[in-house]
Amino acid sequence: MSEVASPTRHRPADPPRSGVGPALRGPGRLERELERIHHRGWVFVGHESEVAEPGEFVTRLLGRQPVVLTRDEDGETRLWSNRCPHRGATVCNLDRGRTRYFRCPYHARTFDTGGALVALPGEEGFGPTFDRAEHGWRPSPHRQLPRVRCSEPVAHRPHALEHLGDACDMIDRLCDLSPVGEITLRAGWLRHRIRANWKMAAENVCDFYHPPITHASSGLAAGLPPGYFSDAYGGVVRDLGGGRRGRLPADAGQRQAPVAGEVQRCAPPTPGSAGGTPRRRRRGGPGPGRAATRLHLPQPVHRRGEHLRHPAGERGRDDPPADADHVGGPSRGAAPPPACGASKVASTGRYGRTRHAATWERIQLGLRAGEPEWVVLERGVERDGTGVGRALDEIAMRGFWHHYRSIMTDQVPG
Amino acid sequence: MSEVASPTRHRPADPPRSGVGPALRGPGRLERELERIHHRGWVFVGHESEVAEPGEFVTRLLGRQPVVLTRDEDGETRLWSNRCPHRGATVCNLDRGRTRYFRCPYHARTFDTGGALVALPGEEGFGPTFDRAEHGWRPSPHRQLPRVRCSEPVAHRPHALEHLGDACDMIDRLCDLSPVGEITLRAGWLRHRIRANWKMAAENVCDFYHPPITHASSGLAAGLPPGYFSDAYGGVVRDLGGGRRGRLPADAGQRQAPVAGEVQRCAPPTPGSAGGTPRRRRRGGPGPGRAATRLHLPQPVHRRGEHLRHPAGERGRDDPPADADHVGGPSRGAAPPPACGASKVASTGRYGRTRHAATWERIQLGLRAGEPEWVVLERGVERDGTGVGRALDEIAMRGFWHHYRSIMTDQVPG
Amino acid sequence: MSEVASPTRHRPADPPRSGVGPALRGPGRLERELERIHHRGWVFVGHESEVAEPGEFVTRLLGRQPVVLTRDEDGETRLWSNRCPHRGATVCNLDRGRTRYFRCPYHARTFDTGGALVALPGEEGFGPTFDRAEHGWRPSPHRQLPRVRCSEPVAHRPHALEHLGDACDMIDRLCDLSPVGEITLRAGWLRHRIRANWKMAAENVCDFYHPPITHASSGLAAGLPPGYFSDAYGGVVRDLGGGRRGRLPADAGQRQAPVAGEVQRCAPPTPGSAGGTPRRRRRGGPGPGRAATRLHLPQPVHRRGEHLRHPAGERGRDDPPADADHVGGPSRGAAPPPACGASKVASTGRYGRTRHAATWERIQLGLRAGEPEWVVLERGVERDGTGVGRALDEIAMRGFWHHYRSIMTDQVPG
Amino acid sequence: MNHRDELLLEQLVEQQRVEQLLFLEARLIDERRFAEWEALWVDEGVYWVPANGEHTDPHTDVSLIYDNRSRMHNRVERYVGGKAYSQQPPPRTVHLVSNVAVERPGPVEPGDGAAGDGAGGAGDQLVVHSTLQVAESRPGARTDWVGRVTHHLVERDGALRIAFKKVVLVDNDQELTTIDFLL
Amino acid sequence: MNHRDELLLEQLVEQQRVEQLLFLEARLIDERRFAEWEALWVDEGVYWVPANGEHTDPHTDVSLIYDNRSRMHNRVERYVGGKAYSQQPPPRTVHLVSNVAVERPGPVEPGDGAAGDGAGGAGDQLVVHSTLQVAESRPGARTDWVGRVTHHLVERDGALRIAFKKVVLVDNDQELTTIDFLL
Amino acid sequence: MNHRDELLLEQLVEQQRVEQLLFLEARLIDERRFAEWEALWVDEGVYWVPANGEHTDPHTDVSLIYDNRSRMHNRVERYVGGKAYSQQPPPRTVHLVSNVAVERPGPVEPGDGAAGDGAGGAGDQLVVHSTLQVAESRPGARTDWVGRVTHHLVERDGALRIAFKKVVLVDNDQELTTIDFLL
Ligand code: FES
Ligand code: FES
Ligand code: FES
Ligand SMILES: [Fe+3]
Ligand SMILES: [Fe+3]
Ligand SMILES: [Fe+3]
Repeated sequence: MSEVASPTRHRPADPPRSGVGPALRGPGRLERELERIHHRGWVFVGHESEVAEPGEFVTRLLGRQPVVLTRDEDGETRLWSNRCPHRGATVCNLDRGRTRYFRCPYHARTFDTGGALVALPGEEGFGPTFDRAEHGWRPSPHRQLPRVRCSEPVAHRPHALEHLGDACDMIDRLCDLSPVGEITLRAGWLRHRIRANWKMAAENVCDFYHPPITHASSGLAAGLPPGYFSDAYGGVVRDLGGGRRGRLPADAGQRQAPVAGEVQRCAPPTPGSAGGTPRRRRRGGPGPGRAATRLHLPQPVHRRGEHLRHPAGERGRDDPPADADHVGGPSRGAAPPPACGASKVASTGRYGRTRHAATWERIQLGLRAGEPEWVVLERGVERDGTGVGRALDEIAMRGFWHHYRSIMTDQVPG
Repeated sequence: MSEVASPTRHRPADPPRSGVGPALRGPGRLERELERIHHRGWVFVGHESEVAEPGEFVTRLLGRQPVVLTRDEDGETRLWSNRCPHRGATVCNLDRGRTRYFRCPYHARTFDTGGALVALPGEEGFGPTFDRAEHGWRPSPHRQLPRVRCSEPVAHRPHALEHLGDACDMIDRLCDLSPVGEITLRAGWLRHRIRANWKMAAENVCDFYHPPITHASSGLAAGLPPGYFSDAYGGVVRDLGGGRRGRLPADAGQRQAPVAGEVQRCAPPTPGSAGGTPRRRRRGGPGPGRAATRLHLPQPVHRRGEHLRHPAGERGRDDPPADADHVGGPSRGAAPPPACGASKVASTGRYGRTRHAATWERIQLGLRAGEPEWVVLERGVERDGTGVGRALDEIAMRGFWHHYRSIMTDQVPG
Repeated sequence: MSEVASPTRHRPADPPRSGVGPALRGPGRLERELERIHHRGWVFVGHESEVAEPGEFVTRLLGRQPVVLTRDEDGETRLWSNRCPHRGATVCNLDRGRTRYFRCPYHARTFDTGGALVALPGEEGFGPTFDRAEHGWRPSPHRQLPRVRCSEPVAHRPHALEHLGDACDMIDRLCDLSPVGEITLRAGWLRHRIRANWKMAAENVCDFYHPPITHASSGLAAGLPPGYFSDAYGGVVRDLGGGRRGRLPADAGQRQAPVAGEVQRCAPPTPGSAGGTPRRRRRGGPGPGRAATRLHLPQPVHRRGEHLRHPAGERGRDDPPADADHVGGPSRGAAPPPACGASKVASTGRYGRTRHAATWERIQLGLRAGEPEWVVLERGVERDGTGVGRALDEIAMRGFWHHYRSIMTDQVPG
Repeated sequence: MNHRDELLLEQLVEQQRVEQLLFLEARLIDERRFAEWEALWVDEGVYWVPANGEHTDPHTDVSLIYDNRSRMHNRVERYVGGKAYSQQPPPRTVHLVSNVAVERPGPVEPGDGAAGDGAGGAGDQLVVHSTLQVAESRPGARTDWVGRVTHHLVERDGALRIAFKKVVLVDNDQELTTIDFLL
Repeated sequence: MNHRDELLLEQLVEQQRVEQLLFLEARLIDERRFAEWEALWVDEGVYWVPANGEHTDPHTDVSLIYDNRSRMHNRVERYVGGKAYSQQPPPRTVHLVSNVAVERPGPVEPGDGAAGDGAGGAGDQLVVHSTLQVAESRPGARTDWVGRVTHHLVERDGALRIAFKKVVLVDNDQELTTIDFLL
Repeated sequence: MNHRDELLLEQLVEQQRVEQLLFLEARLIDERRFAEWEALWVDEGVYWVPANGEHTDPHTDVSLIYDNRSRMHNRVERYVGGKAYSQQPPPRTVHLVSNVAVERPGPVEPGDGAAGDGAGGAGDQLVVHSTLQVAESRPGARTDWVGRVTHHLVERDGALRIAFKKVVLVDNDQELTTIDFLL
């Protein structure tokens, strides 16, 4: 079986068997995924608040392509291929910082934030026809950062918005939580190494059958009512097509703030609450802490033997002016994340990360058995025709693999 | 040279050149070995004494297939694929233990020792036709554990016994050493990581040309007479066909106990013998210690670059009621191991492990040279026609590679 | 693009684009390089002074082929395949030493320094026709060490000298620096692990565009005048064809000693110079220390995932009788290295190593981007027709890739 | 024994108390005696494992761990609970403590976590620097975690207790595997 | 200096003796001075490296090492002998000892190897806990072994000597490469 | 307290001074306070990291590092300079020091670096043995370097200062990644 079987979404009598096993291994698969998804598709690269001032920069890796996100002197965000146009070295080798010029460490070609070649050694030796303008820093292929609410790699803006689909609405809701209508993401990132295929992380955020189990204790700790994740509580999961899914908890309408589906509360540490110094109290307050949101960006990076090691970038944020009281009360005051579609970005809390990593590594071990290749994802398959599943239905997982197969077999662009 | 050349066994004028080099590397070879030998052939999975009581379990890895060996409520040993039938996670993640239920850590599907699905979340959502009986734990493909003396993965019992061949007799001899006619293997396993191809360990136990060198010091320490391993001492090595070999030391008939060929003495630690406390003396006695037997199970697991890393399971045992005096005197009191045929299981002592690992790693380095591909295994080739070689003859190594080639070229089933 | 494009060397209007990216990765490339370059071409294996006395030996790895360089009882240097002709183990497992016999650790076959099989266990069992002379140690395939000034792997001496080309002259110059007309290399080697393709190290020594940057601080520390590496200072770089290049600093003619091009000063540690004890002063003297030369031998060894890890052997030497005053004064007293042609051997100092390694690893990261595949190496392309470039011209880098492509596409033998 | 040595001698006794406390803490973690570990802390204790370098502010930058006592309690509850209901071995650890140095009175040094986290060395606190290695073993993976540690210790009821602990991992700005144990 | 501190002071002297013995033992192993290492042991010494966890019985479960003095002697003989006859470099090691804690009188703690192995801490024995890292280098492979160690030390002829040593490797239940050196 | 213990007590004070000096040295390196690190050295100090085993001569065999003070200064200048002009993160390190043992008077032992390097332990020098681990982190790579260290310390102006330091890495005969930090 050389390709991933599509779940048969509308024939409940035929249990959907998704060929997940082969999708996790096999020669050449990662290369094709990199080409079709990570190098060609829309991938979140950074938020413009990360480079708020001219000259600020962050470096990222998109699949195998190193990039520099920076803001030029005119205040525009720019994305450069972090590959020297001369001999190919990575020009900028810091995670983030601020600079006026980027100087390649090999032969010292120097570029400004706008990508212009502003200095090079022995320029006279290149002859009279040498034109600096032809030797500037290359923009990262087909990616730019427009000023959408949540910064996003966009080549043709309509296309990107189409790609985001209903997620745009969620991004709007997130930003509306802020009095100034904008959010910032300057708190830094956590980077994880998980010894499992990168798609485990992506598929997991389409899996609403696991929260009652994996997240039971953190749900209780967060004050959620028992049974919160169950069908009976009344939430729904939607397959929005194109790899997107939505989830609406039953109590979504009862909250002060417009809380979107996949938001999980992840209270930041609140040492002050137990009796800190006045100074801490002033800064953090005695409450349960301010809300935080985290992005989760699974990416394949290295291949070692059988496994794909992928660093899932996870970023925390204190939404800037809003404090916990403002956004929704002590037990569930959360701001929606800029969930950027196509099952490549999802929100998740820190607690869950620990358990998820262990689970994904176990799936990697289990599916290496090879026999059988498929797994059974059948809950609620009889409801697939409506596009809306019950809280625990596996409708979104089926949608995930359906979309994955479409991309890998060229039925749709990534 | 894409395949392993067979040693020319009956033409002594033509030096047998075994193409060992290519058998240790090359793209796709490991995959084919896993398929034909480790996933399709008979592989020792555990001894039934390891799961003596209902609910006891051990987990193992057969090639790439994780399995759980357990004993059900009715007292039968069962072998389950440790791959959740739902989404593929490994269900049981402990080396051994005792339990009534196995609960998958991802979505909490729960199975009993008999494999029945006894609990799952949100069962009602699967529709009225959902039948737990169709969603139980899967038995490990084509493997079960009958109550042969030495537990063995067996699909069709006659076939398994045929596979074991003369080794059955050795297992009988081993068990006969025990007053109760049975042995137990509950002392735990030692697991080794050796940076060499897994076949180095398998071939080594067919190599009787090396003991006078590698085992000289431990042989002397064990009180063996000088020259014990030499031709002159009078032992023989047999190529029994089908990858099996037998070895009979010259003094086999002179012993009290029926000692089979490949048994090596491996005295367990005897701190008491040098003057321990009364309590220790009571438990271990002042003698050279009780006999122990060790199984050696080479298995390929991971591939990193050129090398195959394989954990060779090695298990020690104190045969239960027999003490050293009973089984054969101070210098050679050993119990035969349950050698389970097909050059995949062999006995070896702990002393030897250290030196063997170093040697196999050196062979891996030497054979990477690539030129020439073959090695010369010619000692006693003129005696191959009889099937019986002298003590140092390489007849069994030739038989090993002959059988390996048969399996890999489909001439015989693994 | 499946092969490396040749730089278009004579059409300055057409910027030369060298397909460096694909040359650093792709399935099977390393295997072909090993076959064509490291196993079939001329590779430096050791200097005969390393085995000055009969029985002295050093072990090396040429690509994947382990070898032993030793000196036999008649005083001749010999090169043996360090792969036992019996079962393939590496016979000698020390870096260096002195011995009369090499005894294989597996079955104790024993060879003398001349390769003769002088002992084996159970010889009588091999039958009456067994002839030790047919079972000796194998010479390393097509490699021997003649007594050229700089020891070199040579099969047909003319060919080897042809391969070295003008480098022979440089070796002569080096040796002429010694009062006795010979040098010794007995100070040991430093071995580096660099996470980059092995060709990064080889190409780098053809790159004279980087010294003003990478070596600026060490140049100043060594007392070189500012601008020493620049075009204006007047040096030239030559593409000598066949992968060889020459460099002549502007001040080459003004020195006492005949200093060849690629020599870099690398002062050895001089603790005495700052006021050591009388004893130290006697040994090392208060001056800037004696000159040292280092060979740099890039070699691929292991493959892990994307990267090639290669240990670049780097060897330091105190040229035996010459002291610093003799060879050229405090600021530039250096002895040329035995640079052995074909861009596989080059001199470099220790200071530079640190920065080079970091740079090569950055190139590896940058070129993984994949787009574009080529890099632009165009400086001085309009001067290529003359074969002589200015100090900073990239002529030798273009020559390097041109030669590499010739070897890999069978236009010339390695 | 001169005066300087006498001062050193007093420091020796203090050094011994501090070292043995740190060794005890290490041992309690390795033996999974979490209740006893919690008892080493004062109620207002703060346990901080920053991410992304040495100079971050836990209030504005993400941290790997930033716990008050109640969150510490929840954390170890999870460790114990996770073990109970499923066949999942907890990671095994060995904590190796070295370079224990008690900071002597003098100008407060920046960068010790004293500023910005509200746990700055008040007069009765001992500020202790040490280095830590945690050898972690889980099925199929051995990892060595290394970092520099700052403890603030206070005397309570005749015993030293922990008021603040900051662990700066040497690679806290890199991809890390899961930390589901106490550092 | 108050009474508690005086007691601590006595412990300091003892601590110093114990630490220096453990450091000496480490150094003798690293320098392959095996005869001197053996001389640190009492005749009835027991050297135990269990496998498969912390709670095994050397009489019923397999161990990685479980030696009396005679087996210890054979072991080091092999190390020296293996070096002599062939061109095989022995592994190089560095033993790093830390967290040295002398167990003070009080109820005997379980799990220290005191029970079941006949070497239980009689009245005149010092029970010492420490942590150990062994950095091992062999051609092409660097391995770090880490474990927790319990020594039982006795006074003989005015010097501390080793009566019992147990090394629990953090990964003793996992696949291990060859141990052909002293831990 | 008997006479032997009193001697030990004096050694304790010395041990404490020595340990704290070594810990300080480690900390200064880890915090990249290179000027302060240099100030720990006497002017004629020698810093030696041999290659290829333990028994080499720095005058006839290659070394990884063999610096006098002026070369030490150049070295740390490079570390600081390299950071300044380009976007290149310096490696982060944690130095873990253990097994600190002051060599007591007695016959000079061979192989301590006392012979052959001109820095042999004159009468007023303390010869100190220790073990060192350096955890190094750079983007994408964590490396643990382990070795045995010998310091020669001298009293200058009432403080201990470093006259000689030799670091024998356990794998100094193997392929090594770049050492662009102080060991
Ligand atoms: S590679 Fe960047 S300047 Fe040459
Ligand atoms: S994977 Fe086991 S219950 Fe879902
Ligand atoms: S492999 Fe060398 S003697 Fe057999
Ligand atoms: Fe989740
Ligand atoms: Fe053997
Ligand atoms: Fe250079």
